[in-house]
Amino acid sequence: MSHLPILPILIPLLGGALSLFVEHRRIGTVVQRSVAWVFMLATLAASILLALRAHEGPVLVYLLGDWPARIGIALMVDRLSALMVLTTSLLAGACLLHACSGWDRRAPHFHALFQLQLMGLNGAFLTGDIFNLFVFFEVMLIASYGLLLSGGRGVRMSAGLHYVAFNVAASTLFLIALGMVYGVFGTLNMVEIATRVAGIPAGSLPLAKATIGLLLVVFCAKAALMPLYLWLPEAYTRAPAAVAALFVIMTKVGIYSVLRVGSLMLGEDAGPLAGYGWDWMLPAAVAGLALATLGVLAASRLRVLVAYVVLVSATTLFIAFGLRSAGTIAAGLYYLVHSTFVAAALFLIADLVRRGRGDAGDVLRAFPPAPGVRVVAGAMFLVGAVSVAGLPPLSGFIGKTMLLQAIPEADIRWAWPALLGSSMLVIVGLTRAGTRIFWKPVPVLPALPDGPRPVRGQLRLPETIATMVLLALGVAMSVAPGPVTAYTRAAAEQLLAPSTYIDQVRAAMPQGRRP
Amino acid sequence: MSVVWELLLVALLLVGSFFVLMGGIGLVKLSEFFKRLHAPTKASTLGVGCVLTASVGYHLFVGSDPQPRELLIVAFLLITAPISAHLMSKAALSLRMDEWPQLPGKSDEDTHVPPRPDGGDDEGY
Amino acid sequence: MNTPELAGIQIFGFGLIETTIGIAMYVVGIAMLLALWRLLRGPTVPDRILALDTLNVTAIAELMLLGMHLQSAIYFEAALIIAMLGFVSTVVLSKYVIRRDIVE
Amino acid sequence: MRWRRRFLPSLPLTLAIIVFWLLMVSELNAAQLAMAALLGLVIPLYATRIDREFARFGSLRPLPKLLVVLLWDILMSNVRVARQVLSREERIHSSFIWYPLEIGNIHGITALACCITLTPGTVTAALSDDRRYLLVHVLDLADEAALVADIKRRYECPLMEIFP
Amino acid sequence: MLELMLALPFVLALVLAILRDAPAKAVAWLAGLAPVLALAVLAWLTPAVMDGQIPRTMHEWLPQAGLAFSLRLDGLGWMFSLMVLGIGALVVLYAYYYLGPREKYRRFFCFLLLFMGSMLGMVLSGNLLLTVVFWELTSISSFLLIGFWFHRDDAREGARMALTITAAGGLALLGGVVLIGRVVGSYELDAVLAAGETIRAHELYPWILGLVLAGVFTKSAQFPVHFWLPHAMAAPTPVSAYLHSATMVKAGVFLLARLHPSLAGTDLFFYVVSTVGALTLLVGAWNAIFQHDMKGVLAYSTISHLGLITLLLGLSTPMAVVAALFHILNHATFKASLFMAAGIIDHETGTRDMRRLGGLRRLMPYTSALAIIASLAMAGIPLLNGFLSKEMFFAQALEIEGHEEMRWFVTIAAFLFATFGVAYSLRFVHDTFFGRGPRAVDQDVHEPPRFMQVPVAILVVACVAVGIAPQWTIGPFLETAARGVLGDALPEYSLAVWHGVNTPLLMSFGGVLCGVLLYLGLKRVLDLHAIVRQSQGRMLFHLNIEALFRLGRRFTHAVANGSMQRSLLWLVLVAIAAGAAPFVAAWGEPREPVAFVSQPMVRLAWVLWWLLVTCALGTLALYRYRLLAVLVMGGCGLAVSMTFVALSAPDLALTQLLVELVTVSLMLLGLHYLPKDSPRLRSLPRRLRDCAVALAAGAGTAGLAWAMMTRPPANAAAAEITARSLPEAWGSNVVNVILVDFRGFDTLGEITVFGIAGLAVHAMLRRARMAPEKVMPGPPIKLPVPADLAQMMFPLTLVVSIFLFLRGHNSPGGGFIAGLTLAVPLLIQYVIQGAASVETRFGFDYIRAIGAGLLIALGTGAAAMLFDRPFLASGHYDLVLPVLGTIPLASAAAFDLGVYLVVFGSTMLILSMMGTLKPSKTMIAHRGTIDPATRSALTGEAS
Amino acid sequence: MEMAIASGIGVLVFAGVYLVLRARSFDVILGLTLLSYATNLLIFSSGRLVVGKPPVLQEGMEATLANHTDPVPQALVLTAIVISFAMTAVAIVLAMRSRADNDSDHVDAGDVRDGREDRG
Ligand code: NA
Ligand code: NA
Repeated sequence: MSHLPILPILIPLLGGALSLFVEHRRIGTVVQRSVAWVFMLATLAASILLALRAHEGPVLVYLLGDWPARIGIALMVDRLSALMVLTTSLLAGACLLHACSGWDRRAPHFHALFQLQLMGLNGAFLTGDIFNLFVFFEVMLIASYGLLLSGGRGVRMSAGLHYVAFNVAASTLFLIALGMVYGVFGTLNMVEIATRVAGIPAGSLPLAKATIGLLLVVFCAKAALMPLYLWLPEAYTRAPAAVAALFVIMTKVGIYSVLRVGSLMLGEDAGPLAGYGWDWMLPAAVAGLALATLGVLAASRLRVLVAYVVLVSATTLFIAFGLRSAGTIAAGLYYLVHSTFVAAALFLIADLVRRGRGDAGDVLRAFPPAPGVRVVAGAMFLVGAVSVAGLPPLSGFIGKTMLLQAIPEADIRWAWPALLGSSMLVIVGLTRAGTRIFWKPVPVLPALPDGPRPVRGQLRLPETIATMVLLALGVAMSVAPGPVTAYTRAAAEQLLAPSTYIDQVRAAMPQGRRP
Repeated sequence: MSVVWELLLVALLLVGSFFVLMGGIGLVKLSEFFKRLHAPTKASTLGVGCVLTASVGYHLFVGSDPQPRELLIVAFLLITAPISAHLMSKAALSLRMDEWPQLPGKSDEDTHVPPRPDGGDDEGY
Repeated sequence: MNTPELAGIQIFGFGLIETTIGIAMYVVGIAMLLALWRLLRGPTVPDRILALDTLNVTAIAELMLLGMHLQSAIYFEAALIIAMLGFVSTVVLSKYVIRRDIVE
Repeated sequence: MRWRRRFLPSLPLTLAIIVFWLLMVSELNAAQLAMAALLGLVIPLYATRIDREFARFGSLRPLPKLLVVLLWDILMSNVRVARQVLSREERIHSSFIWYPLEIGNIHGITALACCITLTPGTVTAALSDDRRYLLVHVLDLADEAALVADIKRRYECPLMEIFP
Repeated sequence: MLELMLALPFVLALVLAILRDAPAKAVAWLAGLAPVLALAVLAWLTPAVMDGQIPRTMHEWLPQAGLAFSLRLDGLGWMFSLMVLGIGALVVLYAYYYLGPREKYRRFFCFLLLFMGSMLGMVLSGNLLLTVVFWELTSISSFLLIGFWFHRDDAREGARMALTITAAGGLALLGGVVLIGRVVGSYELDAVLAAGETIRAHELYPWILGLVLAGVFTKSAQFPVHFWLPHAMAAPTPVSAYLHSATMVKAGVFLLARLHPSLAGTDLFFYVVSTVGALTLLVGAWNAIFQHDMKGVLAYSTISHLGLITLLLGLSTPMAVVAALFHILNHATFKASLFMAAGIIDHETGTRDMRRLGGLRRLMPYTSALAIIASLAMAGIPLLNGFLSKEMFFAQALEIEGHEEMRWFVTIAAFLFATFGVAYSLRFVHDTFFGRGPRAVDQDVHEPPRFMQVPVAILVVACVAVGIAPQWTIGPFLETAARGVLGDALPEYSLAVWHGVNTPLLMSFGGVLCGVLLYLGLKRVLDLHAIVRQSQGRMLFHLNIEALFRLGRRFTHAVANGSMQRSLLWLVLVAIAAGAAPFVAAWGEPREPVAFVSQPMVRLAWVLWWLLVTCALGTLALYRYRLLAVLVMGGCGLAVSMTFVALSAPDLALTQLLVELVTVSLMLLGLHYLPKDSPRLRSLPRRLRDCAVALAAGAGTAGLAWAMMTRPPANAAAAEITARSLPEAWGSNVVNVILVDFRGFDTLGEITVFGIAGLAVHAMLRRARMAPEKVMPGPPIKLPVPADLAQMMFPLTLVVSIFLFLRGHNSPGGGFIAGLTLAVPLLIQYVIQGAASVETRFGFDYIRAIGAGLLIALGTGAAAMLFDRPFLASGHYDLVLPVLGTIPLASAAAFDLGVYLVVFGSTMLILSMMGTLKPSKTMIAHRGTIDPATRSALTGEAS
Repeated sequence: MEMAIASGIGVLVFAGVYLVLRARSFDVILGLTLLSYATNLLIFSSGRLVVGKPPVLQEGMEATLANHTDPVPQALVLTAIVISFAMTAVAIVLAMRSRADNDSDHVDAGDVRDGREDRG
């Protein structure tokens, strides 16, 4: 039998566990990094294979413990899951490369935490059991706490506290919702829930709605949908660069979950629950888009700006998915992948700027980056900004165009102004940031007699390559968007036909047991 | 025979719960910590001991668990309860909640300041 | 296994032993609430520690009574652990009061 | 002797573990006996790392009597405490006394502390640093000297035999 | 071939970007190669285009979105390509001389070629989406070019302004194009051009038109967004010469011409486009008179001429379109030459301020001559090209049919255009080349290098040639271009200098006369040099942008103020809303009676209820005194555990108890480093609000829980699990079987979480030094009596732990509970003996324990894969030994061993890290020691 | 019984939420702990309340839900307890670090928006 679906979870787990054994100073960085890379590349290879397999069409079902899905835990891989896993692996590769320029030595347990974070992310995308989803959410979150806080101090701690407390509260809510799910539906397998949703008696309808509503609230909180996004900017901007870049995918986990739950439990076949909650999601997304865009304008630091850009893309995705047509979802998925890479690259660039400018950090004020940094970072920033603002010819434009094209006639009236207007203002914000950071000359300050010279970091090769890799992924997506869009289109169609998905999963039989 | 057993169990239970209640009442009623300390450490221990013993007998007869495992708990409680009390009074002493007599054989050099729980002599540590 | 039977004495139509267990549960329950009162009331920290300790001990009794009531031995482990942990928590809390630093 | 100390650091402990295990599992068969023996051998090796003196008994002869006395005293003291609890509080004259120790073995002191706390209206509150005095809180103190003598006779002397 | 032509600028731009340390000359040569070679390609294609063929090429890019890389070279595209490449080549030549020795040649030419390529791509594009792509690329590359001297404030501002406005227009255009695609069903230009009727008849037409025009007008600097153009003059002059004469600003009118067949022909189009064009024309021309900067004059003049072109395209008659195209060409030639001339003057004198110039005629005769001729062309003086297209404009203005008021308006506008044009040209010529001067110029002024004049000369020659012999010189080209727009509707027209005396001619002469008079009059009446005109557009833009940023800041700081309390409050509120909404919505609907039998209260339930509720509320009441709150919360934990026991969940109770103890220990460890109590919150409204929110949350959760519990259960899966637990998973403690088998994957994740928690805590505390809040004086305390007891307990607790572990599969217990139970005696040792003593004696490597545990669990799960079963498939084997009997071996036990190790390792790691913190060296000043005499017995703290 | 459990959950949530909305890190942690009690009870009660039928199979007693309570929620609660505990541990340590590094145990300590990290 094929163990492919579980490999993206097990490989990083193994990598993380082994990393703990090579951490000692005597063993040296080379070995640590080698271990990390072996497992990273293996995960990447598994993700690629998985994506190829998933693209063949049928849902891959992996019955853990050889129990039927209704009583055990099953992994279910459709195109969407595989796409998310692949995106994660690609992103993680770049982040690891960036971290290998030095951060991994300063943050205790970095490699273990990184691999386990990867495990959590992949697990969340692959699992077909809603409680198992919670578990992987937690793996991912606690690893992210570790990554955020390891090697940190000062304000990062208080930002971390905010992040941790909010997520713990959200997880508590998740647990309440899960309790309700089990109490109402008597199962935790998402497909089984989907089949029971339609048959829910009228008297229990409000309860079922409340249950799923709470689930959606949790996912929206993780995805930073309005008004539950307030935790995001600080956490992301205080994280070390490689970690912040990896965090970009974390909001996507929330979005993925909304999409999955929406497809299975609130889809066409969900009877009285079909479409429940989506009506609220669109206004929230538009309002969130507006606020995120204003945040881009308001940002006083480059990393805050990028964090808000992440929010802009997340809310844009909610608009795309909220419209629930194959076209918008396909466009949204393309946009999701693109925005992940580009926003991550922008975080890395912001960090480069911050380091390159020494004490000035990434404040949007004139301050000279170290020579070399200005040119390289400036060029990369230009590419990233063009891409993220949705300007041609890069991936953002393609994503946004496909989205504009796919938005149904009836929704154009509000969706277009929202999307185009936000693009416009993001351009304004990015332009200002870029000109201030890379163009504005330094005001001549009176020289301090014995003051400390600003320590300005230099370019480091792995960092630059990592950033370029991410940007190149975005560029590749715009040069040859065909395969990606074909894939996302197929994924969207698969998502909108939950009944085939459900049938395929229910047809999966244990190998060595009675079904 | 079984009537005797049953009556014995009933007695054990009644005595046990009575002592447990005494512990509770003492805890509430007495006026200061060191007095209160007496009630639960003794009464509850004995009370719980009785209940546990009754439980052993009861399960033995009902057949649901014919082993005297509860005795382990009794032994455990009998050993730990005094030590707990010891520690709690130490805590109370450290908060200067009461005056206690001068340690015999020590000089009066610290008459106004009550001695530390261990006599104020650090060498014994 | 052949186990001896209890006599099954009846009082006012109820089993004597059953009734006694019930009464004991109420009595021990009252003791628990008294300890609870002390826990909330204080006034001093050691009083509260003492109350918590007493709560633990009475909880063991209550659990064993419940085990008798339900004729189940499944409560043994819980009682054992409560006994063990009650002691440990008393140690930890007292140490905190004495030194503030529970691990020196 | 050295061999024994190395592989069987504390026989009482080993025995205690075996009994404890068998009581816990509530089964008596070859497998459980083997398991108990295994634990009884292995755990002390590990536990001795705490590096304190392990129980070495002098004579166990006074033990049964001590236990009976103790049980009786526990019962009596409980009745007394119950009475005092139920009576008016003004009649209770509580006080601290320093109890002079003769026993030096720490296990003995611990056991004595247990005994004192479990019995007539007394609670040990502290041990002096030189381990020569126990601070005892007496719920209703009538005669300090009598109390000290009582404790000494009933508990400390037998304990000194058990833990020399 | 088209691909090659288009690729040339991009490829050479890339080459330039890669080249390092190349000399300026080589860079310029390489840059010049692009337009020259591309021109060669264009020349090669020209015969075909002249023949009326349309060379095409098409590559798929994103067929799903209708985006294709399709290029086509029709007449219009040809004309614009010629302009882009021809003037581009001249600009490269000019720029080589213009740029100073210290300038970044490489970057300049790289950007210039990028722009050239984008512009070329736009005019060649055969797919509207591709047009948008190149359109925005011109915006981006022009942004880089305008901001080339980015150290200057005006350059940065001009660049940002240009980008903001043109990119906004680009987004609008994108919208318009997508709408066109919806209406037509294709973005291919051929299809769109053929579908004019459909588009105009469609209900979306006004939207399409509005969005496309928004793009066109912003790009071509039409009123009222014209103001970005003068500010773009902060660019180096070659850039201005290129962007603002022939290319960038022409992109808008190009698109208008391009989509003319599809969009034009309605009243809406006519009115909107002509009105905007006419207004722009007037505003630009009038403002041009009052500029003192040479480039300022040229910029406003450009606005005015762009207005003219727009107006002509708005009039929409075939002849007007021809005139528009003709004027595009003419304007490109004279304006490019004028910009270059202005650049030369700036280069030589160091200023472009006409108030400081004058008399250059004598110092720079050649340049002056060229500039004067070009200016006259700009003014529309006969025998120069500007005159011809202006005449055509007048004729068209007079021939407007059916819209009487528009005819008057346009005619007057045309006349004013001529008048103002003459006036500002006159001022430009007079102030610069005549009179006294140059004033206040301290440079030695002379002619520029010869080759710097060459481009100007070529362009001026073109002006003159076209002006004298239009039919020979420009005729065929214009016709080709016009056919590209009009197709078969090409009108009969004659390009001649002399059409006889007619109204347009009279208007021309009148215009010239009035212009001269106006200039002289203004000069007499006003002190032209003293007038300083602020750009209102700039101010407005500035104000608006600033307002926008302010709005953003205000909103963001008001909403996302970084407050964690607010984050959490929103979470709670949204959750309450989500939970309550369905019930509120279903309020009044008939409820089915719930068939439900309530469970009777357990005997001790009332005690537990009181315990739970009172302790919860007690924690709340005492929360400010943290130690007390922790104590009271212990009661809560006990109540919850006992509830679990009472309700048939012994495993849960054990776990809860153990976790409770460790949590309390952690809290106490933490309290050592945290303030002893919380300050009182003064704001009563805030407290009431929080109280109300908390009440709603509590009531809501209680209601949900109650509603859920009173439904009949749907537990088929649970029944199946219970039934299959023993025969297939060989365990009778079903909860444990679920944990290690049915849902073992959850457990794997759970121990991963637990392990990571240990690692995270270790990472956070490893090097941390912290000052305890308060310390008790004196050395560490030893507790001989409890220590002795703990020592005796230690081995016995180990036995309990092993017991719980081994029995877990069949009775309450299991790896997790056992792991914590193992940690408890060690915790006691830590507390009583101190961390150092324990760790030197045991020397655990807790981190490796976590790793080993994870590996064991993982390995157990993966072992199934060797047998070709899925991960975590369990195995079972009864080992029969001679004396001991049957010993059951289950893979689940191995898995549980992993759990055991991780739990133990992680718990101890956390406790050990928290217990062995070193005091801070620097922060100790903030903290103090507790005077034992002042401790309060009520809280245990210094009072 | 259901009413008792539901009201208990409600009170725990009430106290927990109120504490979670406080401004000091330790109070928030207390609140989260109370909330985790509530969630544990709620998940547990999703298997409905059954007295005296623990899901431990015994000989002679058929393995059905008539004889045993629903085991699944119990397993879920176990996982939930463990995870909440891990989170609490991290939160406590984080509160300590934040207090030590930012000189305040306010949850928004360290002037988060324009922190010293940037002022240099
Ligand atoms: Na278990
Ligand atoms: Na410590």
